[in-house]
Amino acid sequence: MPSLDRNLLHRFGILIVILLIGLGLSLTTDTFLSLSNLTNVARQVSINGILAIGVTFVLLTAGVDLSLGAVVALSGVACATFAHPGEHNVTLPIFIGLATGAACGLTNGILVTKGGVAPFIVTLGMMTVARGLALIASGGRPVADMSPSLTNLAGDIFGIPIPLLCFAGVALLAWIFLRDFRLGRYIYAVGGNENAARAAGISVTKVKLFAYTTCGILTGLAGVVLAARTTTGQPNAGIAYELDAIAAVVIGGTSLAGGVGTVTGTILGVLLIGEINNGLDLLSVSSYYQAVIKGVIIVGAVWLDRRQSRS
Amino acid sequence: MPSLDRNLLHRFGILIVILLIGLGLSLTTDTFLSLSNLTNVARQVSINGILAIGVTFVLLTAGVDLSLGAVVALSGVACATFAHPGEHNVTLPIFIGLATGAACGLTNGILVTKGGVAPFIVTLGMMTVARGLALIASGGRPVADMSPSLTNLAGDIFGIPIPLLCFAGVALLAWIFLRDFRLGRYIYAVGGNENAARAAGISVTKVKLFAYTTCGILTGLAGVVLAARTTTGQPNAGIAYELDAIAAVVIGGTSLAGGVGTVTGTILGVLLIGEINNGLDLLSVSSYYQAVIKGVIIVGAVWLDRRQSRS
Amino acid sequence: SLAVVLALFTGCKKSSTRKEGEILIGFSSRDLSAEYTAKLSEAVVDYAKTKPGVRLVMVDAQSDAQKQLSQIENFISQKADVIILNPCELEASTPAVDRAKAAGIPIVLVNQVTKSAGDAYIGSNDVDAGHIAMEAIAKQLSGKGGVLMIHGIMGTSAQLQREAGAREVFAKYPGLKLVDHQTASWDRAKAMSLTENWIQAHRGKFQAIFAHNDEMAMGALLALERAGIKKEVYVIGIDAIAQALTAVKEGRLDATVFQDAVGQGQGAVDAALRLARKQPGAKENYIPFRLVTRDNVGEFLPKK
Amino acid sequence: MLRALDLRKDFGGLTVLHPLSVDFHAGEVHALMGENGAGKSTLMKVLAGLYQPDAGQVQWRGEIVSFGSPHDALTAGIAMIHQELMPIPDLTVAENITLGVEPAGPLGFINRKQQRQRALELLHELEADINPDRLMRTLTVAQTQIVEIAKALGRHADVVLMDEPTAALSDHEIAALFRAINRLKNRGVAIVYTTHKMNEVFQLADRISILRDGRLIATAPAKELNPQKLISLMVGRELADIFPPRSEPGREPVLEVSGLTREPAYRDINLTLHRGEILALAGLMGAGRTEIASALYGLTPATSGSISVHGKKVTLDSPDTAIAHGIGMVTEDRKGLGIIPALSLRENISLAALPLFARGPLVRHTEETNAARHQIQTFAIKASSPEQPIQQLSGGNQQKALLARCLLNEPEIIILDEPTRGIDIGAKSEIYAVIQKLASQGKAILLISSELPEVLALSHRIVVLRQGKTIATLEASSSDQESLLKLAMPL
Ligand SMILES: Nc1ncnc2c1ncn2[C@@H]1O[C@H](COP(=O)(O)OP(=O)(O)OP(=O)(O)O)[C@@H](O)[C@H]1O
Ligand SMILES: Nc1ncnc2c1ncn2[C@@H]1O[C@H](COP(=O)(O)OP(=O)(O)OP(=O)(O)O)[C@@H](O)[C@H]1O
Ligand SMILES: [Mg+2]
Ligand SMILES: [Mg+2]
Repeated sequence: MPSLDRNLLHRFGILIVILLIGLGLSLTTDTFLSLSNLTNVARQVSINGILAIGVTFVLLTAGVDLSLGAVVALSGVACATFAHPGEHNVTLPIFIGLATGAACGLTNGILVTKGGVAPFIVTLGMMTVARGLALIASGGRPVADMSPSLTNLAGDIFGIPIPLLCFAGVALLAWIFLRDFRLGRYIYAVGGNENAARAAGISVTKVKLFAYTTCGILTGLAGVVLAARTTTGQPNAGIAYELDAIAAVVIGGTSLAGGVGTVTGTILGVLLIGEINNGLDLLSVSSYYQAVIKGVIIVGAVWLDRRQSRS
Repeated sequence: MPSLDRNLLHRFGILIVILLIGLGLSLTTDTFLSLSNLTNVARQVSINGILAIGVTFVLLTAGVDLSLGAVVALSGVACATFAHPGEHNVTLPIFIGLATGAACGLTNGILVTKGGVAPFIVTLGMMTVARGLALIASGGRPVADMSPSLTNLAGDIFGIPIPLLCFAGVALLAWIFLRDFRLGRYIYAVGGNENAARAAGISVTKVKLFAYTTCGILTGLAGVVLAARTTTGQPNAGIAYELDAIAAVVIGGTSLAGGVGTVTGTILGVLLIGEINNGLDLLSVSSYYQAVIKGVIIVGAVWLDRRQSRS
Repeated sequence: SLAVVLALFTGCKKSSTRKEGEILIGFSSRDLSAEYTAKLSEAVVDYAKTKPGVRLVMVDAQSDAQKQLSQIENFISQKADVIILNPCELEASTPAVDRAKAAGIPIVLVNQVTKSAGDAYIGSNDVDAGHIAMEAIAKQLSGKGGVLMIHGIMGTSAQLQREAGAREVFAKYPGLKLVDHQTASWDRAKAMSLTENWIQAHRGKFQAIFAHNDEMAMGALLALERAGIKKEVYVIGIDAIAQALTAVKEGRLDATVFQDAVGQGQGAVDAALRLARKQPGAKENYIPFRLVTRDNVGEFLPKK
Repeated sequence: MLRALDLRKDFGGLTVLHPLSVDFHAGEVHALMGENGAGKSTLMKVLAGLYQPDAGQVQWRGEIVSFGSPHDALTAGIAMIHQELMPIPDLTVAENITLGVEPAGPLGFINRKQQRQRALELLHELEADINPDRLMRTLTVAQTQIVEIAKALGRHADVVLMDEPTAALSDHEIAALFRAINRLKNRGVAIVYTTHKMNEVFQLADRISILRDGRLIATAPAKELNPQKLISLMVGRELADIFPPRSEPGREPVLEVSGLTREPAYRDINLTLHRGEILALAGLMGAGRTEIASALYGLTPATSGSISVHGKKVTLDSPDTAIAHGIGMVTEDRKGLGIIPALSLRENISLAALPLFARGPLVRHTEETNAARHQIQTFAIKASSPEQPIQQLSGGNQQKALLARCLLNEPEIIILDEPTRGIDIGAKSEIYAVIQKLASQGKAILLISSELPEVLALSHRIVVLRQGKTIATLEASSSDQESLLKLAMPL
């Protein structure tokens, strides 16, 4: 348990930045600290959060997944296709969405492990393939007319957004898993030194397949949540989502070289990005400047964090 | 010289795939092998080619550059702003374009080396910042009215497209540089084992700054060529260009982990992508299926190549 | 492995071999993953199929002007008889037109103009779309009130022109205030988040939202409905995509602006064939935008 | 010539070097001796500009200097051979050797002919037969170490810091290195030398400094010391006999290998390993010992031949199947196939035996930590806590951790490839005791070691390999170093 909790302190710098920006926003706007706005932020970060948790698994094995956004679209389309009112029980479309994501993730994993192709190429290929399949399956049109029982999943329960509950649940499970499960430990070992892990008797192939498939399932979940939230399966949804998700993970201290990183770090990364997006809108900063400011804050936050953790 | 020439053979698999696809295309279409079509392909691959050569330097140091597309847009806008007819000599806008790219690359390099921030985060930040700056500088509008003396640079000379000449020149210089110059070899050393390079007295900082700045300059060049070709500086040009460029480099056998790769490999990667794009359009494959086929071919080509080079 | 590669080609044998006397039309579509363009392109393809002796080759530029330019170059080397161009950009797609003209191939522009005039133009002026949408808002608010505007991807022609049209209306009604404006990149989920944030920041200060397309209008609508304040806000988009029309019919979305995808597509094919056969015809054919509200939505809904 | 003045070095609040002062003179070999984790490497790295001291100064030719980077130290004339091998895997041997000092024209255009020539000369000086055009990644650990030595020699430095340069070498190469060192000495070069091989020290050193727990215990001319005295200064106590007595091996064969072949590394290898037996593989560098061991552990399976465990034929295609058959191995490549750098000492130790501390898929942390603590004690691993990342441990302590990892699984068949590489003399004797105890418990042990005394004193039987072929099988008790070497030498 210790090594992971230690890491929360390591990511202290990011926490400070989040709190400082929060303080700034609550001084300059009346709304930032309101309950309804914080609920908003929670709702908005959920999809990126689920994706970021998923891709944490892959990044820890020293891999990468560029297909997140496209698989979100494909799973959303798949889910929506089976979610027309009165046709099926609500569990079927959800299952289909998750299964689609899982299939894509598993395919990535097989190509990376058995095929020996670099994860960058495999998942870039999956990115175009999944996008193409989403367009083919939907005929290029959003799949609308989703049953309210499914779209309600983007609503609230006891005032808490359901997507947030999904994110929180996924994060909790991932946290426990990476901390306390053998397979979790093996993921770190494989990412830290693949050959040494193999020599210690770990089946690198199985570990990687697991990581990619888990990432796929969570991507599928994100696709289902997105479809529920937007009440459609959009074949061109999720463009560049992978960048936000990977950015959150790396901000949270996970190394792209593998073997180092934590779920708590990823959560902080997700919160920072969500806070910036929300704050810039609340302050009505013009679109052009939003981009510039967002880029500067993210790089600055990571820079501060690394300085602080070095000393 | 040995390790590099040997590498051409290592990339033999990709060459075979390129030739096979070429054979297939010349059997199924009348136009593929025509001079005018091949000139077309050459013209079309030039911009991606210049970017791919540039990012080869960065990938060899075990870095990455996600800001290529945005910097292409920013340099194009900068160049076009100074290229209105009769205002300045044609060299000024070109210089401005290159300098803009160089400045972005240098900034990336400084943040990576001195700032100690992961290249993924730095260049993702630069991606949003440069895009924002391009929009601010242009007021969000394409910068048109470029002097013909500049836009002619996208034309032909003795029937050879000038962009192709730029690409070829850049590739030749990069090939010699990475093969036979000390700094070129230091790039491999830093990417292959950063600690070893430092212990051997190599200034890792200087080497990386050089790599990022070179990549920036070539990105600026790509921006100028793109502006000349489309006769405008477009603030939203170049979206996702980085993915095609990095894909070409990785297809060509360069490792994202750094230290391994060649310019010849990169050229083959660029050609393969260009050939697929051209071929699928010539065959008028529907664009949804194009995405699927393109993804499959790229992954398949790399898979074949790795299999072949393993045996 | 060799077999696999070759097998890929057998499916599409000599598909591009020309038959005698056949008219070859090259068509470059702006972006087939955008619903409106997809609809337009489908109309072009379907309509061309009904014409005997005509073969149409469609390619997708995926919103990249440089890619589109390459595609036009490909058509030139394929010796197409006529080209239909659905330009990505006003400026950046201009060289494509010039290139075709230089090669002596007639070119029809559809839905979007370029700097250089083509041999024919079928379409509408996006400035009008912005104008119509904002006029509808002005009328609804009686010329007074706060408005939010959701942009498409910044710097794209459609975004620029729709904004320009809207700005004309703001200039006309000093009582209309642009409370805030921001991009959501044509994306529904982004527009939803943006609107959620705006509800926090500007609640009560705005009475209407103008989104540059229907996808984003639907996103704004969902956010307003979730917050339970849809009744306080008038929402309008552009394009008249299927889901927006349904929403207008159900009284959820207030209005959208119809652009005649099928009309434009068929018009483009007709113009192209006229040019290929060197027949005379109108050089420009503007198909006007039309405001769709609950009153007239029946005309636009797909016939069952 | 080079002088450390009250140098101190801390790592995260822990003082690793307490203020200490030493002088190094021209034309002298100065040995740094001490247990694992005593601070030898740290001192050298400070002198080489790799670490910045937290207090004190470095004096160079009478002037106070401060080396901000290895570059500064190299320019001043101080080169270092690092304990951690640092190859650049995808450059050639010649490029690695000349790294940083490539013969080049004014623009930086490399003269390949000169480069190759220079590399050949340096390799020749070390009497090594390595093709300079090979890629580094294709080299064995021993060959890599030779290249590292050549790299440092090629700097023509006035001071060469050698941190366990012979750890991976066998006698033949060591002799060549010693000849090269003597030539340097005669040229007036100062050598600072670290090793855990006792015989080397007295063969080579003019003066010896002893470090213990980061403190300088003594500096004395080598003549005034003898092995016993040196060891007691290092360890702080007397060591009676470092080799414990052998127990009687059993008769029952545990591992049988026949006709094992993987060209070009080895061919037609036949071995039988009995219960309670320690069987040694002896041979020169590149004789194929590591390759055979890798095949028995499933790391790089052989192309033909058969392997039986307890009389049953098995297919070993990956280490996890080998482990499942009760085989464990400590690999020779500590960095490449051993440690997971970013994980803690505890996690590294428990890695291969994690199922033992698991309830279903869950890891039981207390049991895991207890087991790790136990191993840390057994092997006297010096670390600030079990939670310290293993990459922060000294080289010898990392090696002990890997032994601890392998044995935690309690394998029946234990393959040890250079198990005591870089381990100090005190710890070695403990490890020898552990090995003998394991044998007496009936475990079968396959030992590969380049230290012939170790081979002779520990094993029951010795299989001598030459260029991938079995040359002879000897009874250890009736063999000596000379006859072994004679057999191992290619004709
Ligand atoms: N980067 C680091 N962070 C923290 N502690 C370190 C670091 N590097 C070394 N140490 C500690 O400093 C001490 C001295 O290490 P050093 O490598 O100098 O030992 P050594 O005498 O060379 O041992 P060996 O004979 O095993 O090579 C060890 O206890 C080690 O754990
Ligand atoms: N000079 C050489 N040229 C080419 N290959 C060599 C050379 N020396 C060794 N090898 C390769 O090294 C392998 C044998 O090395 P191995 O590591 O098994 O030997 P070893 O006896 O364990 O020696 P070491 O002391 O280096 O560990 C063989 O595969 C052989 O191809
Ligand atoms: Mg040491
Ligand atoms: Mg060996």
